[in-house]
Amino acid sequence: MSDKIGVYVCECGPNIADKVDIKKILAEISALNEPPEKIIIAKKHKLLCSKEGQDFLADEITKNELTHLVIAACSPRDHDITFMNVCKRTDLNPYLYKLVNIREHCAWIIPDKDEATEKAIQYIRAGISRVTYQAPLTEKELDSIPDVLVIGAGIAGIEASLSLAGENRKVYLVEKTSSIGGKVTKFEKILPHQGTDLDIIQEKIQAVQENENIEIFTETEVEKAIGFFGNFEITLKNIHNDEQKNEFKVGAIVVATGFNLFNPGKIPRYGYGKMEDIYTSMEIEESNFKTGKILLKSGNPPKSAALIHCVGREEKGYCSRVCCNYMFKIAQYLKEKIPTIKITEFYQDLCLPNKADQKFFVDTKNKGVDFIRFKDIAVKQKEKEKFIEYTKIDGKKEKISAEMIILAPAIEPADGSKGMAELLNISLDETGFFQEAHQKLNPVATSIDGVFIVGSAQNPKNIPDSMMDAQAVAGKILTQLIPGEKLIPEVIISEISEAFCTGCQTCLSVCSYGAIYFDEDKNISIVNEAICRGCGNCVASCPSGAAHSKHFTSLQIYQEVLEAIR
Amino acid sequence: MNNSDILIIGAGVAGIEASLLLADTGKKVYLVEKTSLTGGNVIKYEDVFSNMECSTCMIAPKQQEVLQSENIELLTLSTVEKVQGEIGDFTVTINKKARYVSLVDCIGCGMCYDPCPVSLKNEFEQNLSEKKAIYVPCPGSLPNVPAINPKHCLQLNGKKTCNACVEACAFGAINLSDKDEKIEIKVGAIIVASGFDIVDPAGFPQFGYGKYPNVYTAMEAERLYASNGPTEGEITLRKGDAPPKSIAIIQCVGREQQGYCSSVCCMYSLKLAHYLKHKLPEAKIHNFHSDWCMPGKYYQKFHHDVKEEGVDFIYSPVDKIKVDGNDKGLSIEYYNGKNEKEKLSADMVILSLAMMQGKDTASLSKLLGIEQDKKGFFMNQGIQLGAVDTSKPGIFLAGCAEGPKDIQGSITQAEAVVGKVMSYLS
Amino acid sequence: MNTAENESYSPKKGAVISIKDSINKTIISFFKGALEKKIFDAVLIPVKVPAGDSYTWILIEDVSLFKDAAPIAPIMPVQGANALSSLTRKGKGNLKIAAIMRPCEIRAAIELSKLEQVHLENVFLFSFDCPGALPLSDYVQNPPKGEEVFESFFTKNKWNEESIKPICKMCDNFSLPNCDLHFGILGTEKNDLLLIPNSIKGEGVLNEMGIAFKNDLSEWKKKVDEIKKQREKTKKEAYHTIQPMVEGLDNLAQTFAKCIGCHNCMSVCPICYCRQCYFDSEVSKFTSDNYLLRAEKRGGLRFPTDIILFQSGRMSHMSLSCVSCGMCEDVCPASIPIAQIFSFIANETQKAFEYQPGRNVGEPLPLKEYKEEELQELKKLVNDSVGQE
Amino acid sequence: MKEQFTPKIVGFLCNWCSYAGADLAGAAKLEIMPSITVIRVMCSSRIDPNLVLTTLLLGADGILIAGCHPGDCHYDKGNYYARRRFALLKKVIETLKIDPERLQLSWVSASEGKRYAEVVNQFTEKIKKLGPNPIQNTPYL
Repeated sequence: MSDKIGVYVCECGPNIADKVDIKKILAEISALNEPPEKIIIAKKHKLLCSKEGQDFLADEITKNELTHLVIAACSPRDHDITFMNVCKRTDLNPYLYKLVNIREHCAWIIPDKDEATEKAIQYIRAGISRVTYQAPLTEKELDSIPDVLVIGAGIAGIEASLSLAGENRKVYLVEKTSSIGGKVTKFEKILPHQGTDLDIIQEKIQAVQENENIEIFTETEVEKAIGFFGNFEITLKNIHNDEQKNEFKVGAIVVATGFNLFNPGKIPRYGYGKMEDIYTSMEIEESNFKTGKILLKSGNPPKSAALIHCVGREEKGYCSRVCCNYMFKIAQYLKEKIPTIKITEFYQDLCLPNKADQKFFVDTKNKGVDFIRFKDIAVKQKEKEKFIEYTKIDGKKEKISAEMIILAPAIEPADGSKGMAELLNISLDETGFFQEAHQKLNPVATSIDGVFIVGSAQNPKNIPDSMMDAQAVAGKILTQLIPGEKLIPEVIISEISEAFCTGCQTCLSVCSYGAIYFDEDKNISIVNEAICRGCGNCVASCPSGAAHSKHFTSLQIYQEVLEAIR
Repeated sequence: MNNSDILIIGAGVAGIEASLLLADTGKKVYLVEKTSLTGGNVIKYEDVFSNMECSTCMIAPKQQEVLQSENIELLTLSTVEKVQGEIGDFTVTINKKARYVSLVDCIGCGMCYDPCPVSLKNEFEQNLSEKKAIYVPCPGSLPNVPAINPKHCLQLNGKKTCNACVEACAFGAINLSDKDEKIEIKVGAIIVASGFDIVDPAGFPQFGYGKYPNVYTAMEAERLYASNGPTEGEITLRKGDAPPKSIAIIQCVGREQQGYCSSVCCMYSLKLAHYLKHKLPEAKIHNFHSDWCMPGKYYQKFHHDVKEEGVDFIYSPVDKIKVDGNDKGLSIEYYNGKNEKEKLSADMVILSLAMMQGKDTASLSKLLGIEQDKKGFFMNQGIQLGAVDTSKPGIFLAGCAEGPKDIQGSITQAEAVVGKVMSYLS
Repeated sequence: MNTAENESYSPKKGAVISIKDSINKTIISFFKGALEKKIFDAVLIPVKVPAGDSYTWILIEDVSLFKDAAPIAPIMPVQGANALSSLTRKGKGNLKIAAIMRPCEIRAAIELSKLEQVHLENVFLFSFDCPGALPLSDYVQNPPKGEEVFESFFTKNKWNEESIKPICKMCDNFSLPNCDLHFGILGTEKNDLLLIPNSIKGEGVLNEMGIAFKNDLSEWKKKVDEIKKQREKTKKEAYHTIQPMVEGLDNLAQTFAKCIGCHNCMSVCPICYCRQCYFDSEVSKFTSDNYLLRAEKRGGLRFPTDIILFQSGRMSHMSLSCVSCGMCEDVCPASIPIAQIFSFIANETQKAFEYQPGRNVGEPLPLKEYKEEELQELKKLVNDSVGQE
Repeated sequence: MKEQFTPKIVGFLCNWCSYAGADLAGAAKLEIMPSITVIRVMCSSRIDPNLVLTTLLLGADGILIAGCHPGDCHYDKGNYYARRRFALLKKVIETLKIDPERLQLSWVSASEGKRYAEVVNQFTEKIKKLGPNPIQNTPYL
């Protein structure tokens, strides 16, 4: 069959018409007509993107039975989709059309009309050459499973489970410990209100247990997770019994594995583990929660307490964000229980990112808590007495004694994060937390579509922010994974030729999305169409040319090159 | 009957994110924006902290998607005027101001700008450059369609008969008899993503803003650096021919008065310092700070890197800093860590001002029937009900309308709102 | 995991065995012993072909086949890495294999393992102080003469730099590659053969064989360094000769004018592991109209076309991993000093990426990774002329 | 006549940043020399050495690859790989001394219309000084 190529030049009002000689363009392009193999129809129109222009094009395509369409007009960033939609109204496959940008690349930037005209002709010739090498492409549809696996039953995992289950999604909630609720259940009061919000947490824990859509697996870990967004195959394993396994399929995975506390014993100058009555914030929370009391080892209430912030901040290389606030909370616990106690908080910077935080700080200060900004700090002991030796911001060295010392250790990624990352093929960043898909625009997603991260698994977070993350993940999953609806992956993607692939796996190592997998049996790499985004990095990495970019094949690009240097 | 259409107020990054996610599910979204363009404040930045990614490159694809989405009806130059009803059944009246340029017919070629005889200050550019009465705020604005300022257009304000732009337009896209419209829509839920404003530097005369031309707000500095900004990225002074040789950045301006930390200023101040070091490697850059608020896991490293670049960090309480000036330059009086008074001269001073609620928050809260908190932002319901819920069911919050936050926080909140809306409307 | 990954291993002492009959025979009896002790299941080793006029790789399980084996063969008709790739490409398998190869072959095998074409997990790599190989074309013309010449390297204990391949003359990487066990020939007492362990795995083999470590390696190192210095000098001189042959389009065109386009160089190259070369594929072929247009512009067009494209393309594809084994030059029917040319190019590209092919299994291929902040040298190459990065 | 020489430059531009930057230059009506022919690709990492070498050896006077600034890649890290591949290719061409100046990699963001114009115009000037690609006169290639 012969090619019948329609070439339509848009005047774009005066934008193109005044700057290039359209008549000359049409004449030269028409001269490329080589019937019967290549029939070229060249016409102009005053504004192809207008409704009337679109109708004109659709009519031309049908009337002339065009096999290919070239439009010489504006940037594809403006109207590629417009003209693809015109093609979709006709029988012409939208990937057999090419938009040539003679406005931004000729008319608007080349003042000399003859030069601009020549350039436009060159671009259009390239477009004609290329379009005949283009191949029809079609959208595919993939079945998806709306169910979700949530890993970690702390507050973020619980909130995510509830949000999803509330929308009739089946949720598998996996927890490696024997109970659900996470660390939050050990707090007496919750920031920022210092209120009775604990009840809310307890209600949520209960709601999770009662929800018919949520299946809870405690003392369980994920053994295997293979697949892609909409279709992951999961195997769970009981921690105490290797034989006890569960297998099921989900469409998405939410990682809510929480955090650990930095061990202050790693920094000897804090005396933790060596001197009596030095506690981490979590230890104070727990004992306060259990006994309702904060006492020295001697059984007496402390007369003085020093609260030291930023323990491990420098070592970890980041600020843990929540410590300032919870240290104020602990100071308030102490003041409530022991009104006469003298409290000094040693801090480096006050990190008060939420709008209510500063007031909480002022309230704490007004309750008689001293705040000292330090440069250096160490805990010393002389006989039975403990001292805080510190250098102030002005360089002065001072010391005070304290009966009880409470440390705010940095928040660390949870144990097993590395293993989890490997299991799910997602990355950890330089701080060891899970790396988000995009720091700004996609913070709850990961580089693997369908695998999400929430709460302190991503970044140290307080409870409201962790819950917000969980709701955000619900927002993403509920809008992207809809029961009964198919997933439509990208059309412009890579493919790897089985005949040419040597199995060197270079493409696997450069793919940002884990979209290529290695088929051990065939000994070749294969692109997962559901995941590939079509950047073409694998194509350039493949020395043998086994990988191709659909719609951006080397042959197609060469056609443009050849005309460019004709 | 439950209506599942959604109204989103504000086409900044939070509004855009929520619109796109909801539109993806086939829901109809009305995206109401009071300015003539989408992108909010984010598009004003050259780069975003701390990865220093080009802001336009990051956000423009999303803006394009909004324009191309069949399910999103973008109403620019529009404000909400009346809201009646309740969750699942709101009736909203929108005041859509005349743009005078058709979003359908205009192709964005810009032929109409030059002929316009009126020049006025460009607020988008922080008044650092001028625009015509028919304008797009900056190159690359989306939608790439100008609007006419009826107060200044000679024809529209009746000062003179002028038809210059209409004549210049080859597409018949300009219609000077365009009228403001009242549009009534019915929606099931409303998302308020109306953003923030910056406190007025005039409230802090000690820093000399407005008195000394070379005192800038951080947003002005941001636009000075922007490659699509008023100087195409050249750091020039309002007064003086040479680029500044020494620059002082003063953080926490307005923190005490507002009663909260805006959580992003440390980072954007560091970003500004990094920008300036980059463009003016020889310039001395001093950063006056108090507490470093760096709640993101990558932020402290950025702080460290900027320090390594040679930026001079000075710990100094902001309430004791004063800026004086004369013809030769500016002088900053401050107290150092030892509480000793010191002086430092600079060619340029940049004020990192606190964020505050959007100027229309009070009026919006009234007509939506939702509460403001003590700081003036819209009040959320805390963790009992959620940080995206307002005091009124069916009306939700996203982004800086709820409180100061960075882009990441705004996006997360927008996604969380979508989750809530999906469940409320099902 | 292969012990060649053991980066920190550096040999301090070697074992010594007495040479009986010849070095080759001594190495063979070592392998025989190891096979009998079931330390390995098979040995991949060069064996003289029945006609006696060449060598080939045989995977020996039956010890009687060692009769014609020559661990250190005078020629290198097939790159050992290619043999190893054929054997292990589809997986490590369950056999424990010993392979004895020249250092350049080991390096190629390590490169191929990074490209998943060789699986070293169950392979014990043996190497030796390589005196170089005779040019294939010289040898096949008179095999007995070749044998005699090569034999004299060992009997007279003097390597003959004249008769070996040009690429071998300039090889300064002839000893102790990243193998498990290395046979030291240089700097030893007349009848001694050194066994130098180069990994925990190699050390284990010696222990299993019950051979004690007693040589401090100082004499061996001294001799290696001495030859190395000589070779470095030769290499520098060779580069000096090669440089003008490839610098500038005219010289390059002239050098490759006699290329017959057979692509032998690519077929025998161990690093050219592609199933089909990109430059032989349809994508790199053009229409007759295009060729005609090119001929019109240039006044003429040579066929086969795109010889320089092929060679420069290969340089960009494989020069980072080029081990300078010289296979390409050995098989070039047009006698283009292709191996020396590639060595010259590879020297530059490898320097730019601070990469040495075959140095270590754990060292990633430069094009499989990146750094956000790259080396200054790279920045210079990127040469972003306007403004900042 | 040397003044009349308009170099034939092939510009491979990534869709998300550099192509957008070029659009912005167009919208701002910045004057750009008619030397460049732009070829849009999704990411600078799509450009493989074969493509560049072929383009050069077919006779392009200059080749410009433009992508997002490091760290800004729409596909996360494509431009880092592009940079490495380019550096390698450039090193080969440099060693062969076949006018390495004819190859350039530049970062142009979506907001850098002016920079795009500068990059193209400066590159064009550079190529003008170099003259036409001598490959065009050599049948023996």
